[in-house]
Amino acid sequence: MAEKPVSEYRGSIHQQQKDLMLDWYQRLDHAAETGEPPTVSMMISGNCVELLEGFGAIPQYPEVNALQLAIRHQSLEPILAAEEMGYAGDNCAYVKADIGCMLKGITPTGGRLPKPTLVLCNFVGCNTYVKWFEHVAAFTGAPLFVLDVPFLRNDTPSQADIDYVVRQLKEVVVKLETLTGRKFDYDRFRQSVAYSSEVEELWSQIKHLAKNSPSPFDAYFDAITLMGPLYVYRGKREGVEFFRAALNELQQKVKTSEGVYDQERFRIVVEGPPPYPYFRTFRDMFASWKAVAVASTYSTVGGLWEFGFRHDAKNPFESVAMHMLAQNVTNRNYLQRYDQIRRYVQEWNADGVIIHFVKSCRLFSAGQGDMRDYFTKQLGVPTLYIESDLEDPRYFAEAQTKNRIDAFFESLEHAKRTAAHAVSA
Amino acid sequence: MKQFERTFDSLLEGMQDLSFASVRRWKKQHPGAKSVAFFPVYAPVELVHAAGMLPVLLSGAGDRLDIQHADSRFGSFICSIIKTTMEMAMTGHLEPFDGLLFSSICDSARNLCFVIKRNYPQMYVDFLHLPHSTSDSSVEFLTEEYRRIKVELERLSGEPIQPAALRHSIALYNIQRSLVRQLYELRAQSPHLLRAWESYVLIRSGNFMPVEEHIEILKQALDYLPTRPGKKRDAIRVVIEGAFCEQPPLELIRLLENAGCDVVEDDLAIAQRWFTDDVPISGDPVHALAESYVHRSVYSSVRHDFSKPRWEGMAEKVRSTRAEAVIFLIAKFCEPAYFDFVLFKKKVDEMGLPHLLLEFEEKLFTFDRLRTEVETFVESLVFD
Amino acid sequence: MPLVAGIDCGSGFTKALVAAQDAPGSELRILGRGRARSGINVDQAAEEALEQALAGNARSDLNYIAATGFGRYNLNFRDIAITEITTAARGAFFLFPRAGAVLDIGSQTTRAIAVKDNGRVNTFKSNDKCAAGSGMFIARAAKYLEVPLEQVGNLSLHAAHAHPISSVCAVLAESEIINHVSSGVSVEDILRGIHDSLADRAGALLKRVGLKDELTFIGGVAHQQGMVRALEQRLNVKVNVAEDCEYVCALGAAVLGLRRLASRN
Amino acid sequence: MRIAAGVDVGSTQTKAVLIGANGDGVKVLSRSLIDTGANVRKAAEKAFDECCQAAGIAQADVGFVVGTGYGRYNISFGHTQMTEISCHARGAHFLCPGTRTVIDMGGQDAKAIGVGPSGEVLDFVMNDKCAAGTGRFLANAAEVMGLGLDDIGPLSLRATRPVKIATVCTVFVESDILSYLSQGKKPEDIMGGVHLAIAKRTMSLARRVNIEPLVTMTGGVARNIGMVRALESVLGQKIIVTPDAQFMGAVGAALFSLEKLGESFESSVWREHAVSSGD
Repeated sequence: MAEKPVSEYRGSIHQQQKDLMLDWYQRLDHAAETGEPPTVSMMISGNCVELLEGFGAIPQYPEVNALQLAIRHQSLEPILAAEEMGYAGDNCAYVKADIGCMLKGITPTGGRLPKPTLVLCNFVGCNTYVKWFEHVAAFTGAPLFVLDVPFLRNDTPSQADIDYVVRQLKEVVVKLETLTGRKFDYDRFRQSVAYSSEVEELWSQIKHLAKNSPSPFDAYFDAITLMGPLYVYRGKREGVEFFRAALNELQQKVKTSEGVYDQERFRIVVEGPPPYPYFRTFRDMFASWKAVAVASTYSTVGGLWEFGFRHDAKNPFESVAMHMLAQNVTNRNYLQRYDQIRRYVQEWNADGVIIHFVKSCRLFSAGQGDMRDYFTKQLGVPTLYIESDLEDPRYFAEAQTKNRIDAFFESLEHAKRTAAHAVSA
Repeated sequence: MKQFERTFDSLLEGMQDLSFASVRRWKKQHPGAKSVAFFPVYAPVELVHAAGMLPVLLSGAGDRLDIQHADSRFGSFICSIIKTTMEMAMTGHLEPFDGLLFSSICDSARNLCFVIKRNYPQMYVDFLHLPHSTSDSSVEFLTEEYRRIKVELERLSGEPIQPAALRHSIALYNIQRSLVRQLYELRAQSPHLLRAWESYVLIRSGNFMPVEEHIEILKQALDYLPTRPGKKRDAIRVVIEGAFCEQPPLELIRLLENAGCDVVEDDLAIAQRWFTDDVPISGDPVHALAESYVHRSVYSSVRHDFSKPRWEGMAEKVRSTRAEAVIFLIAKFCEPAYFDFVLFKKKVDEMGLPHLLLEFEEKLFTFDRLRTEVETFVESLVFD
Repeated sequence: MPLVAGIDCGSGFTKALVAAQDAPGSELRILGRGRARSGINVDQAAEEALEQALAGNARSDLNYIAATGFGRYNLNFRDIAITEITTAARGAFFLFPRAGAVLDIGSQTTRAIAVKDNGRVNTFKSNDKCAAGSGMFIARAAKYLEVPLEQVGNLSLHAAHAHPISSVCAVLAESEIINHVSSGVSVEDILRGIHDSLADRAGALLKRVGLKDELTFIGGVAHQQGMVRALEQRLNVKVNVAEDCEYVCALGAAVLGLRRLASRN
Repeated sequence: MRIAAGVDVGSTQTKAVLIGANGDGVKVLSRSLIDTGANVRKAAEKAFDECCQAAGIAQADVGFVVGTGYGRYNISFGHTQMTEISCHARGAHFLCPGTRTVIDMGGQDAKAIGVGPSGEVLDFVMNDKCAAGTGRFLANAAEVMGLGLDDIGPLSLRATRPVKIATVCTVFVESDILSYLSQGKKPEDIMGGVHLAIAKRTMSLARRVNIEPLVTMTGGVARNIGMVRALESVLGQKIIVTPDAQFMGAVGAALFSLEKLGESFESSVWREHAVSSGD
């Protein structure tokens, strides 16, 4: 096992990202005080942030609050608070942390969070969200709108699916007009959709840079850091500027072939959310093997763009509907996820797949044993399956996890050597 | 009518038969006819029936199947019914079925749908998106969704589903559901005439037999039961809440009664009484089914109508049956039930109703822990 | 003068307590206690424990026998069987009427009971699967750490800084302890960590049933000062421990037995 | 003769093995086994020391030491570390030539390892967040029954009507066992049920890897004949258990040490592999 290399991104965009997110939290804090601008609680998956632009409203993402809390090692207290009021050990810890914070008045940054103008449950795939947002509405008294997005039963949505979502998006517009007292600005909405398609093009190019060896960034750990602006600023000029800067910086690294590690030893694809309470510890376990993630499914929760989809300013409502229905990992069916990972392995040239089962999220995790079966037995791709949680620190067993990860890379290493030996002999 | 007593045992036998002999028998009697199974909770069985096929509602494997393969596909923290259903598939128990339908009840069930689809390509496996909202566009959407399923079912059976046939099926299931509603009224009125486990067996047996047969059995039951000997007993009237998908062991329901509870309402095998009223037979039958689902379904943790909170539905149940307590019977790892528990508990506390939370798995062999908790609950209500 | 016996048929020991009520309505007076290994034959163990508890009184003078505990139904000469949760609440209330909650940490299960002002059970919650932690867990840790069980309580009092156990599953928690040991954490710190985490878990149960400023702690683990202090510090409540805390359920059974007897005549 | 050592610091027991290699092959020179206890560092040193004494070899003459097991980073005198997954595969491949699957039940992990023709790990799966199937699970069950760990295996074989165990949650199994005892069920039937439940649960997980013959069982639990039989009945095939089953991790570690000493792919170890995997 090699000495431990630096396991963090070296560059300027991470700082820019921090500033952008801080600015967002400050605007939320301002909204909490003045009621302006209006805010809408949404879930990250298949969010329709462009629609909010039409009202000059800004999004609140309970998941972002929850994960920020976990990264800062502050998630257990609110989780316990929620369990005291009756939430079960088996309930999603994101929800418990979020509700717990609400009860205890905790926020990740210490700033205030406004009572949302509307709780918009843009439920895509995750049934838990329906409950979560219902509870948020019940505890905050904020109005709730459930945008029922049909799950992708087949490979593409039917016209009925698209019409259904478009109809509901327009119902949301009407609802927001009454709640905010503002007229929906269609042009601003369309402009926002246009920005989104630009951001998506840039983000997609960034994702494809990871095909280089060495990869200029870690498409799991680093991608997660870049996701914040993707959800909050996607429909804005700031978003376009940020991702243009990101693309430039990473392209430079490719030119000088600067990788995440001085020497890239393994290329992996990661499935599943990270254990945020042990984010750094977890990353170090891969860093010690100089294993870099070249792609990840989790970074496509907000949207799947590396395979070509873009929002379309010519059909803003339809393209927003299309994005919610078919272009984010959570509303796509399970077998489509198998295929997404298969493409990553083959087109991004990876040595193996890491499946991280998280207790909280059955959307991600239920059936990952079968996924593993598909990759190891049908495709012959080495696959590691490990378990913990994305929010609850009580389910991360450091020694066990490290042991499994070390064993996995030992076997990859051995396979490489055996192969080399076979050639030399 | 005395011989009706023996019916319970035969129904129980059928209920516990994992070889689905009744389904095989039916298929033998109807050469070439097919059978379609549904994963809980609700299913538009009328569509299958109208296509001349036998709809069967799966309810896990109870304690009659050991998990020897399914853990390799589904990891920790996944409920038992997901694993036993996967195990049934992996051990050939689902062989009598030509199709398997899932619906949007929870994330685990949905993923199971696609896992089975991958492993058993020869089988028709489909996923039905039941709306989580109750706007008019939801009705419109569900109508379209049912039409989509209808086309698939027609492809499976090889026969088009005629509107008349569908109306006939709807009429039959209307009768079945109204008989089940009567059964529940009788039980709520005089629990000493019909024990909870008996009524459970009576309605759940409808899951795997032709609706025509089930209607006959229900009629006989309703004729006989009022004449049944039995004396009122000193017991606490309770409502069971939360066991709408994975089903608790029969022994657990008996245990509740032996500990001094009269179960006057429950959500066991809820699909058999899904609609609060008949499905209209006039007009477009597909639209009628969709419209009934969106506007006239019973409340359930897996169906969302934000204009009528589910906990109000529970409160209404309690009032109408004059229940004295609520027992939350929740399957291990059942996320929908556990989320609802928080808001339901808030409601029962407001109503000043005593409640007890019991966690179960479909497979249990020793009941001492649970018995102690139930008896304590009863003791806390009877001892002064 | 009515004579009643409460017999707690636990999985390890059978405990008997005999009490009398000198005059109607007057306080119940404890005459004696006795215990015997439960073994296979509950009746036999009960007779043995009862013999000691009668403290000279004639077996035939007993007016009522209330059985409680795990083996209550295996006691054939009982007049009534009551669960150990109900009797724990009654017994604790008899000893410490101001305590609104009872914490029972036995070898298998941990239970929190909220008690109404007349000693009735209000609500209760047991530790559930994947979140277990009980006397047996401490016993095993002690065994692994090569510390005699009776010293566990004291050792944890002398911890420099507690080393928390985060895992909720008892078995994985044992692995965690082993990994702490491998990374050179002191035995005292680990034991204190165990007590703290058990206290936190008990606290979570107690808060779910409703915890006020005073609780009564029963069960085998109540003998460990380290555990008592962990509870007091982390839950910041007054913790009562009866000197004969293993007899609390038998006492509660006697109390309720007396009530049934009264209501019968 | 080149001498190499492997030390396997497990959660409950620490094992050390010395092997020697000369022109005509590789053989195990000595083994030692002690309880890990609370001081892992000491345990490792003691095991290594006893092992050297048993072989009559000075510690200084041991060319290389590989540590494995959970305590592997506490081996002060170890030169490098490998996980026990790699070591069990290598050890089983060496001692039971032709091994394609290793089932290892240790103190805190249960694993199934797919082994390649040259002793490499092809795939592996370990018990998930649920600790069912681990050695400690059995130890706890034995404790509740008031039985010794060595007695439960043979006892379970005498079961005529094994009880049904629903959950494999250690904590709940304990209350299941108590319930059955109070129902007057026979100890052998209870233990039979427990062994069967664990075997089913373990295999249900183990099927994530391709389970191909030969199947070799390693780890402390391999001494439990009841568990071996239960696994065989669930698996429907023979399971190989050597007297060295417990030492498999240490043996594998020692073989890696030997490799580090230059006895690499060309070494007699590998020639021996070539022969053994041929038949």
